[in-house]
Amino acid sequence: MNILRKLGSWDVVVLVALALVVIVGEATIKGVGTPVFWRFVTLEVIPIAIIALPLTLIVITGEIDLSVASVMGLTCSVMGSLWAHGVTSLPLLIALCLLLGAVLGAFNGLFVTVFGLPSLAVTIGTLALYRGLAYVVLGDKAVSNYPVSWTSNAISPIPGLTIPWFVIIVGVLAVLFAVVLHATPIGRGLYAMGNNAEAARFAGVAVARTKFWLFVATGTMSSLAGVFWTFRFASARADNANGLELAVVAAVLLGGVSIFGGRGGLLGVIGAVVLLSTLRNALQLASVPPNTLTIVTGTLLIASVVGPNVVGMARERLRRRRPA
Amino acid sequence: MLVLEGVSKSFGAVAALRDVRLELRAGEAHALVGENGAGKSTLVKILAGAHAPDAGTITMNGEPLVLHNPADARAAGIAVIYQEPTLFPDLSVAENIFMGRQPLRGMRRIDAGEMRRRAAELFDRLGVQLDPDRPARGLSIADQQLVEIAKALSFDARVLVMDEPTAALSGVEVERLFAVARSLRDAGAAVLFISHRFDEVFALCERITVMRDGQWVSTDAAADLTVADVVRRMVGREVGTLFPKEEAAIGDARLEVRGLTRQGYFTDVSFTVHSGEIVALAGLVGAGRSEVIRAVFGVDRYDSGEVLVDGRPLHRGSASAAIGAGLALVPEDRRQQGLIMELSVERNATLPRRWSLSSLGLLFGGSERRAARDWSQRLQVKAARLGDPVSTLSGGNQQKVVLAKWLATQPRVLIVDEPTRGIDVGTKAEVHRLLSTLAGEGVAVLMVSSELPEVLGMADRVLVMHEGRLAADIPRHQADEESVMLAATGQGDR
Amino acid sequence: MTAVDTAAPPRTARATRLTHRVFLVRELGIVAALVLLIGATAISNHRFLSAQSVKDLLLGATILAILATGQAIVVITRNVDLSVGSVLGLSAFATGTLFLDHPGIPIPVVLVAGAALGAVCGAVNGALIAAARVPALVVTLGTLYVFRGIDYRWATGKQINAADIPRSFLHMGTNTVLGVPILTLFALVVVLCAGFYLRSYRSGRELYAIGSDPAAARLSGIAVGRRVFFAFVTCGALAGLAGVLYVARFGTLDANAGLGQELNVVAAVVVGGVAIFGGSGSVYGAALGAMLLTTIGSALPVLGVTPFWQRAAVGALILAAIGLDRALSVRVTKSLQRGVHQ
Amino acid sequence: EDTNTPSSDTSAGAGGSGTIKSGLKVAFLPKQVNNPYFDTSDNKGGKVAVEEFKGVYSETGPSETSPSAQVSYINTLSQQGTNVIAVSANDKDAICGALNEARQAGAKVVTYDSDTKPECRDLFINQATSEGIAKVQIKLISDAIGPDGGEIAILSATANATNQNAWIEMMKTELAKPEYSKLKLVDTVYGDDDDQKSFQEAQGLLAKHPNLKGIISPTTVGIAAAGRYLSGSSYKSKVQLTGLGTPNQMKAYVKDGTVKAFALWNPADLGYLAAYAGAALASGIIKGKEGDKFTAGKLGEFTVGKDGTVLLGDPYTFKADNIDQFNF
Ligand SMILES: Nc1ncnc2c1ncn2[C@@H]1O[C@H](COP(=O)(O)OP(=O)(O)OP(=O)(O)O)[C@@H](O)[C@H]1O
Ligand SMILES: Nc1ncnc2c1ncn2[C@@H]1O[C@H](COP(=O)(O)OP(=O)(O)OP(=O)(O)O)[C@@H](O)[C@H]1O
Ligand SMILES: [Mg+2]
Ligand SMILES: [Mg+2]
Repeated sequence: MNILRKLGSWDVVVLVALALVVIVGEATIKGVGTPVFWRFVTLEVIPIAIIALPLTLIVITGEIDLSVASVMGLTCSVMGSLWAHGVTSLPLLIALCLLLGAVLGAFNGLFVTVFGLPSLAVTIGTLALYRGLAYVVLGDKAVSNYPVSWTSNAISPIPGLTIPWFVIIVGVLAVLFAVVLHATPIGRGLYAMGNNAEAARFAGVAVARTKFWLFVATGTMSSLAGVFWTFRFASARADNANGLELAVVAAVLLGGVSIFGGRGGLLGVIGAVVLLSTLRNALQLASVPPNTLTIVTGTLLIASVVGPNVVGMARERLRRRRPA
Repeated sequence: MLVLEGVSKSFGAVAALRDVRLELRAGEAHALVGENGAGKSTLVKILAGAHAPDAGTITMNGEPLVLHNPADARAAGIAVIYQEPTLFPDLSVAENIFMGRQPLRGMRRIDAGEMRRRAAELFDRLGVQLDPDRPARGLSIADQQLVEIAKALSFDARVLVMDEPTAALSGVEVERLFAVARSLRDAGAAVLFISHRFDEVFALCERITVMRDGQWVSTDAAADLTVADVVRRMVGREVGTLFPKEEAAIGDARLEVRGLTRQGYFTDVSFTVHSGEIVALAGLVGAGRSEVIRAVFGVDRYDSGEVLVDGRPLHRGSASAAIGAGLALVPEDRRQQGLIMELSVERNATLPRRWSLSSLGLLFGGSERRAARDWSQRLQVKAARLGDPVSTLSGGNQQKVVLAKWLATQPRVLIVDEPTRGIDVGTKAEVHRLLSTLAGEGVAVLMVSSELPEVLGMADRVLVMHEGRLAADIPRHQADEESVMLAATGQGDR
Repeated sequence: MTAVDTAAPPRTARATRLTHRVFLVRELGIVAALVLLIGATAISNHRFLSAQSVKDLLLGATILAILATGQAIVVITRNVDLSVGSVLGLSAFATGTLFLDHPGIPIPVVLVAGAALGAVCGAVNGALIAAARVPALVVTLGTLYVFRGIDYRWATGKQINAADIPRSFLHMGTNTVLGVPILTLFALVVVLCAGFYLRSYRSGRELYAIGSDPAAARLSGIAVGRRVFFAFVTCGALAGLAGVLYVARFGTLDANAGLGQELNVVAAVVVGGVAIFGGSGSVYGAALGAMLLTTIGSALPVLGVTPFWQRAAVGALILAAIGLDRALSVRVTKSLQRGVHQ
Repeated sequence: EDTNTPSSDTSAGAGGSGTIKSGLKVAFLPKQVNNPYFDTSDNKGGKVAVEEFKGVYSETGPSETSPSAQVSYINTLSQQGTNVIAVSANDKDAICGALNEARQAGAKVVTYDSDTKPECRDLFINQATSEGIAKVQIKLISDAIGPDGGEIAILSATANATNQNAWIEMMKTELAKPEYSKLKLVDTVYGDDDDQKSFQEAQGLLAKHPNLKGIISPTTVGIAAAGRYLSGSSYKSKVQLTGLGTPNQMKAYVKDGTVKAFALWNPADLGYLAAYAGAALASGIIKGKEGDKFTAGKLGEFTVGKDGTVLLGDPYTFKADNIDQFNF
């Protein structure tokens, strides 16, 4: 019971929902739960999870980054362009891309923390700017002649399993972010500034500096997702991952992170990322029309904010009744 | 005319009002006095329709009155000046005054010219010079308060409620306000006046109601009371015991502030606090005291000057550097600055120490909980569980959490801003004892306080600020009510 | 007026004048940028200022300007509506279906029906936000998916073409009055009415008050929930109207009408000087912002810049606009404070 | 292992003989499900074919034209044990991996309308050749203008669109033929497949060339915008317009006389052929090699060409008397 309390009720709701989807799906839909199913789900989960990790931290501090998918797109474009211009060393390519992501994130962070502009407006701006630059770099061409070894290695399974090995990297990163958020002084500071930035400042939390580095981290992780995306689809295009930001934000919010900051945790977010992909794939296997899937996603998102509110109101009512 | 009976209100665990009664008469000015946190503002908010009482009735001219929201109160002719100004920073001053009641012309359009003219008229009546067209953003606290007063006046209200309207005003402005309030009263309105300044209370009001710890204590004609009577009723015991000041050995200079200036806030502030010494920083609200200590602590920037701790200059603009150097700041606004209301007692209490509590950069539940329990027990924080959000605690207990949070860092210099605001009498004395003890242990204490008795009772030395400058430095044996007030109002000899 | 002048002492008056000037500057700034852009483009290509081209510029801005007007009303209350693109799509498809099912239906009825459908969508948003007290960003992100999904389900296997739409209605999309397209007149009326309402009516001013400080608005007796609800209904209705006009302009349509418009609309509002955290800005600014964004879109290719730069330019413009707003507000605040503290 | 293998047991060589198995699961995966063009090709063409050979038809796909979203649906189809996947690729490389995984799982992959790299699919159903497209458009504009000829211009999509440029080159070759000696190509402009830009460019052409007699716009956006401009202007029926367009977009302009005729392949036939080609592959009738022959219902016999390509035929010409039969 104590453990449940600690996890926070929404994390549990998400995980229970995930378990339900898997169990009911396996029982009623052919193909759900097979090794191949999980392979496809993980492939879909990887890029979203990579971005959701740092974005969770950002949203917990009360900010938001909508430019993540554009950072991915620009990374893909630059990577394609570098490759086309003869940069053929894989480590160098990856390093340059991650550096680019860090710079793009720092640009966001600069506007938000140094100039004090609202992150929502700033990252809507860079959402357009970065995507535009991606087009400027690569135009409407696609670069796809990467060595097959790179592209197939990126998604090759862990020996003996069907799940891609890249998931291990994501897992390590997830643990890292979870530890930072939940078990370090930095994490304590994140929650503090998300709830009340001024009080956090009075307690010695370097609010602006922390936020800046979070934006850098988000940029870097987004470009990592971009690298994975390029190799997974063996194609660098300016419109790669167009619109993915909404999917990531939806997952973070569904995971129980408050859009106003200060509330939520990584377990719920990871659960929500997996839940969304599993549900989508399961419904697809059940031949639910794609248009219905759109409605389901939206409804889930609304439920994720209305749900806890209703639960809270009900609890409040119960508490009021009890003393009487 | 307006009668409140049996009114109770609690916020979670905090019982702000218990079975309070109040009777306002037409053509009479009525004072409501009580200590910080006695529940005065809560009562005002109930009158204003902003809070619904848990129990009790309100009747107006014999008719029961139910206030669902502020609009109802307004419709009933109740005008309220809140303690904290509630202005819209982006809108013009004139609009702030007339929001929702703007004068109209054809097609129910707003008549902006008329609105401006009426606002200017109100300002004339109050004798202030404010441009009705300027936005409220950037107004000083005093000017904000004046706009609030103009707003209340514009109602032609039958009941005028003023929650500490004079706290930020100068003598002339107060006189003007009183003239207006008297003319309203003489025109048959009921006036409810809340203030911590007894001279004002006695100058304006015919009857005085005293509250203590959320409860009604007494209502008497002002003529039958002396200041001493009122204070005794407010505090519930002799004032002397409230300030258990111990003599402590005064040692070396701990905190030195030299020529600190922040444009628009304070200018050329210099002072020194020694170990074992309690220095009070007094002045009227808005004099810039909080701004100075915020700059010292590093949460605000400053333009010039320097701060030294134990002779070493402090990195400016970094609260964590200040904490590292042994500074601690208990801020004035507990809800906004002191605590993170949604987080647990434990997390709040250990936040400034989170780095030193971690091992290898990792925090494990145990160390935080132990540290939090340790200090909560020492200060006798009453909380059901340390894991509960601080918002569920009573005001006094919240303040204890803030103190615990800072004392746990074992500061060498403790800065406290209005340390006893909103806490009950018993706790207040405890806090004072604590400050005394700490000073005795060699901590340098800098205390900002608006309560003169507290300043006089606790301080070894009183610094007085006036309009952003240090106006006086008065040693304990010379400090009295008069000398401090003179300096604070700018009439000191310096 | 004289009373004001004598009542205002010189030092605050100076600060006030500056504030006024800044707000004027903010909208004039967009106009200047617009003039500069059109001028430069016209110099490099004379056809850019022909009657037909001006007409197309205006037409291009019309739908975005109407959406931006609705969005500005919502943003002024410190909220945001991301579902406008989906509402537009839904209403556009409904309009087409109406013409398909009732060929003789009068145009005003269609306009009202489209706006009403939009208002219903807006009411869903507004009810969730005002009653269930959930953040607008999340709710409208959700309804962005839901409304679009409904649109898709409805439109699957159907298509509306110019041939199904009455000629008179399509003419409304191309014809002009004194050189101004009829659709643009719609936008003009909408913007002027909204601007007039926000400026001259109590409830309009209350929207600013809510955005400026919601807690203070509650204490002042403003019915915050109700006002916010109606702001969303209005925004939805305008998106619905935009959907009808979309059909008039493009004739052919599928379920993707308005896809991805939400970010453009928010961008137009932000570029137009409406603060994203509410309380200030005007619908005129928002409409001008929409105009600037669409004009950039048409001017860049004419200037010989590849269209690939267009998005990047829009992004840079948003950043410049919010940066400029910030710099101006810092200056104004400083000068106002100085005005008080000598 | 594959429990979904259809029951019929006809063994057939690669020679066009043999029958199509019944019960084949055939799935269409368009670029985007809500696009009317694909609604026609899949639900009015593919579905008809699948019903003819008693297969199980389905259509699924993303609601936005993104390759990554397509991949997810390919994965689902391969898990569902689909026998034939007919896909119109959003990217020639990005969906390759997923298609190959599906093929390893036993599916036959046919691309239609838009191809992938040849190694990721079994067949590509090509709607028309560049020569065919160029030829029909020149013929249509010549017929529309009449024997006297005159100046013509081209309103294309983007300047670097490879298929457009290939067609334009072919048109020039075609114009060099003696029967078109009276037609003179005076200008080529680019509308970037943007409605507004195309509209302006069409207007600009007429302003620049007072003697212009005809416009060819080999892109659906361009021809619709030009049609809209002409029908609302004084040039209506004085300046001829043709190109590649969809009947629904153009119906109004054909009816009001702005456009006499324009071309496009019949998308329904395209889907129909794709279904049959896929079924032939899945039934082992053909292997997808050059020279393989198969029969596609009412469309007759087709031969697999180079690079595993099957050509649908010449573009179809839409005019006032047949346009009402189409709805896409
Ligand atoms: N919104 C609230 N939520 C929880 N507790 C509250 C709230 N408002 C007031 N309180 C608590 O109610 C008690 C009474 O507060 P109130 O503001 O009425 O005191 P006051 O007499 O006006 O004091 P002061 O002289 O400092 O203005 C305090 O303990 C305070 O902390
Ligand atoms: N929101 C504000 N806008 C403009 N000026 C402000 C604002 N808040 C404070 N000031 C100004 O800053 C100066 C210092 O105010 P501050 O509240 O720090 O004074 P204080 O002496 O600490 O009073 P208090 O007793 O309230 O703590 C004053 O001149 C005040 O007018
Ligand atoms: Mg009070
Ligand atoms: Mg203060």
